[in-house]
Amino acid sequence: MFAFVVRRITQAIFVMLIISLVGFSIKNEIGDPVRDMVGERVTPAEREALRDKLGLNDPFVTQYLRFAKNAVQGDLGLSFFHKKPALAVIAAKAPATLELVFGAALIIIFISLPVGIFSAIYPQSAFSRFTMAFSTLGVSVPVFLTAIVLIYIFSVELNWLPSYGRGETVNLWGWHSGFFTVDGILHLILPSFALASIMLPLFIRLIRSEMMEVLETEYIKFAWAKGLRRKRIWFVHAFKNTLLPVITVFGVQIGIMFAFTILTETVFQWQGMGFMFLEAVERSDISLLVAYLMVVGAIFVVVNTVVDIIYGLVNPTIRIAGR
Amino acid sequence: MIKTWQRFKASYLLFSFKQDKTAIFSFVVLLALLVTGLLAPVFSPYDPYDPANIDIMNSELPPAWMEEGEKAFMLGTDIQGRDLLSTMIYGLRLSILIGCGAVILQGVLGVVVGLLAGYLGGKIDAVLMRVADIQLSFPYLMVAIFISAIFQVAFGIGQYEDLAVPLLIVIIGLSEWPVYARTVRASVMGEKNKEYVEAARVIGLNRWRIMFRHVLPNTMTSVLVISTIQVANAIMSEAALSFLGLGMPVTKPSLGSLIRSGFEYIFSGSWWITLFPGVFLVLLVMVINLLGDWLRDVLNPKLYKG
Amino acid sequence: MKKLLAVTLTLAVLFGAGAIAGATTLKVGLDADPVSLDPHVQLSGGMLQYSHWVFDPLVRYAQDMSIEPRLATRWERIDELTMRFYLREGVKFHSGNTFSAKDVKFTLERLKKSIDFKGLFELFTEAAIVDQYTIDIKTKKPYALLLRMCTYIFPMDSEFYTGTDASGQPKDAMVKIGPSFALANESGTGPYKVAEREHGVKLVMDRFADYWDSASPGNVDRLVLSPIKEDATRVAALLSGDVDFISPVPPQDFKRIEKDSKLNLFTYPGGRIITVQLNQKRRPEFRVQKVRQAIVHAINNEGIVKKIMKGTATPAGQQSPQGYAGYNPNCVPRYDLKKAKALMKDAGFANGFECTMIAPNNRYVNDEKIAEAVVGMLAKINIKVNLKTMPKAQYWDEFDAQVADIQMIGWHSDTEDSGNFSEFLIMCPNKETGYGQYNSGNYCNPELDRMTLAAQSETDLNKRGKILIQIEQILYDDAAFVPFHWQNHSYGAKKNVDAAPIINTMNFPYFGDIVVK
Amino acid sequence: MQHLLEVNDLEVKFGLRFGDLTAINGISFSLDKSERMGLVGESGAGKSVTGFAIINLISKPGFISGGRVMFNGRDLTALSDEAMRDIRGNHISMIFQDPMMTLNPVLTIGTQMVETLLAHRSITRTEAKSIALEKLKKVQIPSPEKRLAQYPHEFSGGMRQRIVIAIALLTDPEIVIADEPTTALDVVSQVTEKIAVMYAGKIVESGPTDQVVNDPKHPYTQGLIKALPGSLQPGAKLNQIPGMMPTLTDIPPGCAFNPRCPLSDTICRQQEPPFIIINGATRRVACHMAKPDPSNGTT
Amino acid sequence: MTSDENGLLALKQVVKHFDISGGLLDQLRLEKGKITRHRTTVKAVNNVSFTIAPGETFSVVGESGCGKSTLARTTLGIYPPNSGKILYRGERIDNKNAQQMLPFRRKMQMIFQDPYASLNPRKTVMQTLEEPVVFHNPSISSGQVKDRVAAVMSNVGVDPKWAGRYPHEFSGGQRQRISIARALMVDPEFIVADEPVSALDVSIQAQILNLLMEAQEQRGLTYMFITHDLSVVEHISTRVAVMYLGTLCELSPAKALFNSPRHPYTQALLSAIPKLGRKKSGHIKLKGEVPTPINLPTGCVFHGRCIHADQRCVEEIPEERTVENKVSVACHGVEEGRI
Repeated sequence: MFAFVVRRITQAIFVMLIISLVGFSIKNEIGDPVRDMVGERVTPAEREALRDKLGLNDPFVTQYLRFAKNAVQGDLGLSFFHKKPALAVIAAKAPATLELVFGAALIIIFISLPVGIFSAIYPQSAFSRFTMAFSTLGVSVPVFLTAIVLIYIFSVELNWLPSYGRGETVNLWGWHSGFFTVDGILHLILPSFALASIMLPLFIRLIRSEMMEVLETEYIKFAWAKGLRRKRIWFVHAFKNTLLPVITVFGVQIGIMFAFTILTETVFQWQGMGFMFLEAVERSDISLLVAYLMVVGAIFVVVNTVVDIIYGLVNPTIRIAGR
Repeated sequence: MIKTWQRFKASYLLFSFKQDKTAIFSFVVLLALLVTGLLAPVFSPYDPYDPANIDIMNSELPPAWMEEGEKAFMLGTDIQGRDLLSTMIYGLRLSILIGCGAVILQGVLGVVVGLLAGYLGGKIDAVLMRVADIQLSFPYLMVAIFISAIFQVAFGIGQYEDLAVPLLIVIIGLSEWPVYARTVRASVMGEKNKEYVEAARVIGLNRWRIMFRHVLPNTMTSVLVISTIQVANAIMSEAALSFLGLGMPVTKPSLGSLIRSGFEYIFSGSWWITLFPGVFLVLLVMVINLLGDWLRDVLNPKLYKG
Repeated sequence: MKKLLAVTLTLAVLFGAGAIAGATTLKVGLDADPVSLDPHVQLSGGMLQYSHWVFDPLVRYAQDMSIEPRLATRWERIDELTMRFYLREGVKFHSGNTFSAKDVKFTLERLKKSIDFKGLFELFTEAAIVDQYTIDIKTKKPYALLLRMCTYIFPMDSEFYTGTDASGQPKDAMVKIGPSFALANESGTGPYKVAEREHGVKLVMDRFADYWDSASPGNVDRLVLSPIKEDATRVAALLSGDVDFISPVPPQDFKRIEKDSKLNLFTYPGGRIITVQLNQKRRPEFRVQKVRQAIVHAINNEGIVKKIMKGTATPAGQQSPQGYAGYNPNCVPRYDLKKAKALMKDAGFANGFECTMIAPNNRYVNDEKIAEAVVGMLAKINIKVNLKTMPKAQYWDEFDAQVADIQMIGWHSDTEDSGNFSEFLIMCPNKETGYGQYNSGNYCNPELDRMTLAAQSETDLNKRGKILIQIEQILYDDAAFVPFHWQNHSYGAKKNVDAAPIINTMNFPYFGDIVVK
Repeated sequence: MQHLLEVNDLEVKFGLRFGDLTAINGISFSLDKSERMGLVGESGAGKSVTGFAIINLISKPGFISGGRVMFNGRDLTALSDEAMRDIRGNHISMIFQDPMMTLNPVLTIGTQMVETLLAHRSITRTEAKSIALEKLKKVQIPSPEKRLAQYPHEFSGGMRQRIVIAIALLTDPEIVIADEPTTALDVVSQVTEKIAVMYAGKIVESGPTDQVVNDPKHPYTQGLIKALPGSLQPGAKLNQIPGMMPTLTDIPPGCAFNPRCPLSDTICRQQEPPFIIINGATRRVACHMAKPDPSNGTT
Repeated sequence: MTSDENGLLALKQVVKHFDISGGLLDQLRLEKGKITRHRTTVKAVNNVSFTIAPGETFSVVGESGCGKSTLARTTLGIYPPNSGKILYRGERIDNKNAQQMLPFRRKMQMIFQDPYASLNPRKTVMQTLEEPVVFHNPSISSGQVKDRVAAVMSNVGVDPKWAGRYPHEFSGGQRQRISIARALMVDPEFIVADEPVSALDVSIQAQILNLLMEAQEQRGLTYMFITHDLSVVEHISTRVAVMYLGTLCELSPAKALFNSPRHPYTQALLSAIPKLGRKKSGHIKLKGEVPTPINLPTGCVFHGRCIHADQRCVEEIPEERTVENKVSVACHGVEEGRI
């Protein structure tokens, strides 16, 4: 465990170091932040002076070292646009994204597990066939198309659900949560379904095929031969084994889901990190961008770590310490 | 050649293909789409990429069967007055080109990395897999911005239209190679301890030959299977990049950029601009996915994405 | 502990969800929100809109472009350089302080220090306080537009902004990056005061109880502004009833909103001219007058307005929109493909040539689509255009670097006056004076420069108008640039929101005066 | 006299797209209380399928297409799912081929033992645990208390095999079916009283073990015994049966063994040999070349 | 038996350990607030020496996990030994690089246990068989290669017409024949056979064993035969080495070993051989479980399960001693005459 944690921390540092370097080297390619800070009237000379003042004209190495020096102290710089420390901006936006991803994850779990298991147990049933057909269609529709169709149907035509934003949030010790108000939950529904839509079919299929495979194993046959009741065989013996590969894939996919939040949040005007990222790109808010990349890199490592730990808990044959 | 064909004719692959109506249907549709796309100039009534053909006054005409529709534009026109049918066919070609190109690139990169990491193991493995992690945690949007910028600096904007396709191939190829690397690595780790590899070592073959001639072919099944999914994904990634304004130039719309306009036209009443390309793209991606599913079931039931 | 948490949550739910009964709330969805509460930190449309809601200017434009008294009740010209303003008495700032001449002086000084505004106020010297409610505003040389410039003076609470904040920074500091007092605190005299602000998420403003303008019909108690960047999402928010008012409305959705029985669509002609500039430094072909004329003749700007802008723009043949001093009725759009081809032949370019073009894709209404249409139109006179569009964040650097032969730019005159266009877009580029800063066509005509500067200091409005009209004619004949249209402003609102009286050509919706039935 | 288990003309088929394949082609045998019977044959002969058919647990697409399995007078092929469930693991248990694959890797062996008891007995978890402990001791697992909380991967292959046996014995079943991967004629001959030799889905010879081993009547049985290295002088050439057992798809007409049989005759290629009784009811053989017992007919 | 004291192949004090402790970080443990470094080593082969004479069949027997497969692979240089020497015809081969090893690769070949894993499923029989020949004789003509493949195939009893087929089209026995054919392609002198028949049915097993014996006769091959099946060992071996936990216990001519096993482990092992039709009797039961090769017992590795073990066995590692004609045993009990 000790080695595992140390290795993951070193890995995270390594990942973030590289990411910050790459992120930093992009800075000149995404535009001039000063351009966005001032009106169109401001003269080039004024802009240059401002750039000087902000240190944007320093050599790359100077800038990176300055950044790295501050980063070590937990300061990832000021966001040009938000005029606040980049980390503070991310911290303020993170709850929205985390809740969105969490909501989508809940949807994925609560739909894909029962549906996947059912269609594995009864692969020939009409419901299973329908699910399979539907999920193939599901993976084939781009996430932004799903999002816009959802808005069109449920907000514009039916007027059931709000179309944008997070609605009312409750401040829980600095965490603005949408989970505790009816309004917040209503606002969460469409975006999390849109986000889930891309992964849901994948997981239904994954769970189905894994479960079907597990049901064919010797130990399940042995469980039948022991005269166990089928619920126990399905939900204890088969399910736990099905979960193992599902957890691994879930770990990878949850990382990818963070990437997809960029599109979802844009369409739903969801004020989270993905939206912030795109805005930072549009505003050439380089410190915010680099901070974002580093945080996402860290989240990626953390998620993988947590997934590995959960995997280790479910799978007794894996010892986290060794290999 | 004839022998290979005969072998194929007798193979389990073909047998199970013939048994599967969905697979046959998907294959036929895909083939039709591929032929249409690749022979776009033959099938499409106009060349939508030739700006001289376009008249703004023809813009947003509905399909021919509708009241205001014109016979000349069977599926209507887009806002610039481009014939939608022609644009879709040309867009299809682009999507196929980008999808396949990106998958070949990410496949080659990922397979080589996965093979090295899986077979050589140790430090090389650790380093390569960390690189894959970094790549995975890097949004492809960033990759897109970065590479677009490099291309622009290197070639200037005059070349942009011609370079957009290779550019997108490089972007999507670079962002997704870890998928291959991980799959191939897992597969190689399973293969490298098999006795046929030891047999090759006993013969005295060097590790490169063993890696590329013995182990690699045996990981190809999984590569083939994820490739179908990845082609579909690449086509969708292109659509997503277009959606964010980083895809094909406006004068050469791909299916993705056509759907992007779906976002703009959803309330406008000009549904055909969205619907037809959308259905076209979903159809293309779906038949590829269906074939991928079938292939996975036949070749390797244990494979999944990730 | 658990109980406490439960109670807190319940209360939070109750208070969070329920708005105060009986109060009128207007929810507004705009494409962006103000970047700061400090009106001087950036000169942009969004910041000026905000200034009108929370601050009040000395004077403002009415819908008919006449100058309307606000904090200045009347004014008189003392001499060529001086204008005397008589200020409204009994006006309170949001802080409770009383407004007087010292606040105007403070504000003008601050404007002259602002990186963004100092250019506009370059000609202004220090203001002289005559008495508590009288102030003289002076310029270095005679300046015809002095009064108009006063629409930019939104007096700030000098007491409120004096001293240092908790971090020791002066309260009136204008900080581009990082925290400042004025970034998060405001005290103006405007109809609303800021109640809550989360940058990029929402701006909540409450009606100022002590607002001086008791004659204002405005009946909105709470104004909630949400930035909704994505066009379709913004429209969806209005269609689904999540917001009461949106702007801008993308042209393709006009029909949909007009059709909706619960909604109204408002458009208002704006003064922003959309043009492309033909770079004569990069392309020798563009130095040929006939080529430029051919291009202008090849552009079907009426078609663009009709098809792409859905009729909500005014096709342009010149810079100045109607109502501006320089507006020249002779300079009309001149689409004529036959003539364009003939001109190309005359110029010796019957076979055309190839060139590059850049345009932004998120700066002007349908900018990308307009650029795309240009490619098609120029193809018809055998000019093959390689177009690249990009987000505005990248665009301006490329624009400045003049990376392409044809570059798009839209311009709105800060002074609502014709001279401003020429100063920035037409005059020979000069790094020292800053004139011609956005002239990426490198069109250079010393005679025009002389005329533009002459108009600047001509206080006889009649004479001045004549010069400006003549400038437009020369530009027209010379085909100095390619005009497309003046963009209209567009607003969508619920039926009960009476938006018509509060919108104007500057796109400053005066929400203080809005009536919700 | 009623046998404990009586398999009558059991037939198992596999339903495939192009038609049904016969895996077990009408086999019959019986088993009495405390009796040990060995079913031998090469892999693919149908030994395991027979075992699974008895507990009615053939994997798809296999199914019992004919015959009966009588256990204590009840036909197991006709029982309801729930009644059959109570037979499995309770009255008839099965020990699977591969001990490494038989135990669920994510459950402790304690769980896997206790659940078996709880599925069949109305006892408490604690009682079940003590029975489990007792059985573990019986199969000589050291420190069983500690072992109950461990997972299968923490045991060696040999220990896992013993645990599987312990699980099979938990409910003191009347019948234990032990499935083995290899032919293992030598091993079977040591521990059983009765033996039946299977070839291509049929029993070709059966009888008391010592009789069959010492005096095999069927050429296949003879071949198998002679092929064992232990039966010959070291270094001598082993007797080998030429060719290999046919797969289910291409079972030759007549006697399935005829292509490999040294005694093969025309009749062998044309007619399936009957399963005749020899040596006074104790032995049976299915070979045209075997002499039937004069007192008994054929079945 | 042999004029050369090193025989065809000799192992001298060969040790093969596998470090499975991973990277430096994995080796660190937090113990009582201190960071300590742990290494986990599988001690698969410990100090094994023997000599194989030309033409003999040298068998290595032992239970699964005793290190016999590792020994086979170390002998062939698939795994480099940690210490000790391996000599082929008196020449050291354990320290040679891949290039220097090539001439020996032609002399030494291997046959594997699993007929399903030992053939590359993506290569036809032809491709599998021609690869070693072409690799070692780059100048050979394709006609010659084809002839040679055909010859060897018919030699091992597989119809050369099937050379174009893939492994999955063959049965287990046929694949094992192909596997043998691959080993024979380079005309080797020495073949290591790692459990070549244990995955096969009795009737097929006999076929393969016969084939191996025939090949030995025809080509004068030397075998190192790894198996756990004692009846097979008895049938084909000249000499037998008994291995337990990576250590050799006993090394005797086959006849001597089966007639009078000396080492207590050998005795236990032999008592368990099933004999057809004979009811089991006199099976020596061993106490305890096989220890893991990670934590090797002190002294004699077998002491924990040996009924004869005494204090010396716990403390002192027994050395291999020749007790009578060509029989050598590593046991204190035998040495002291207790057993």
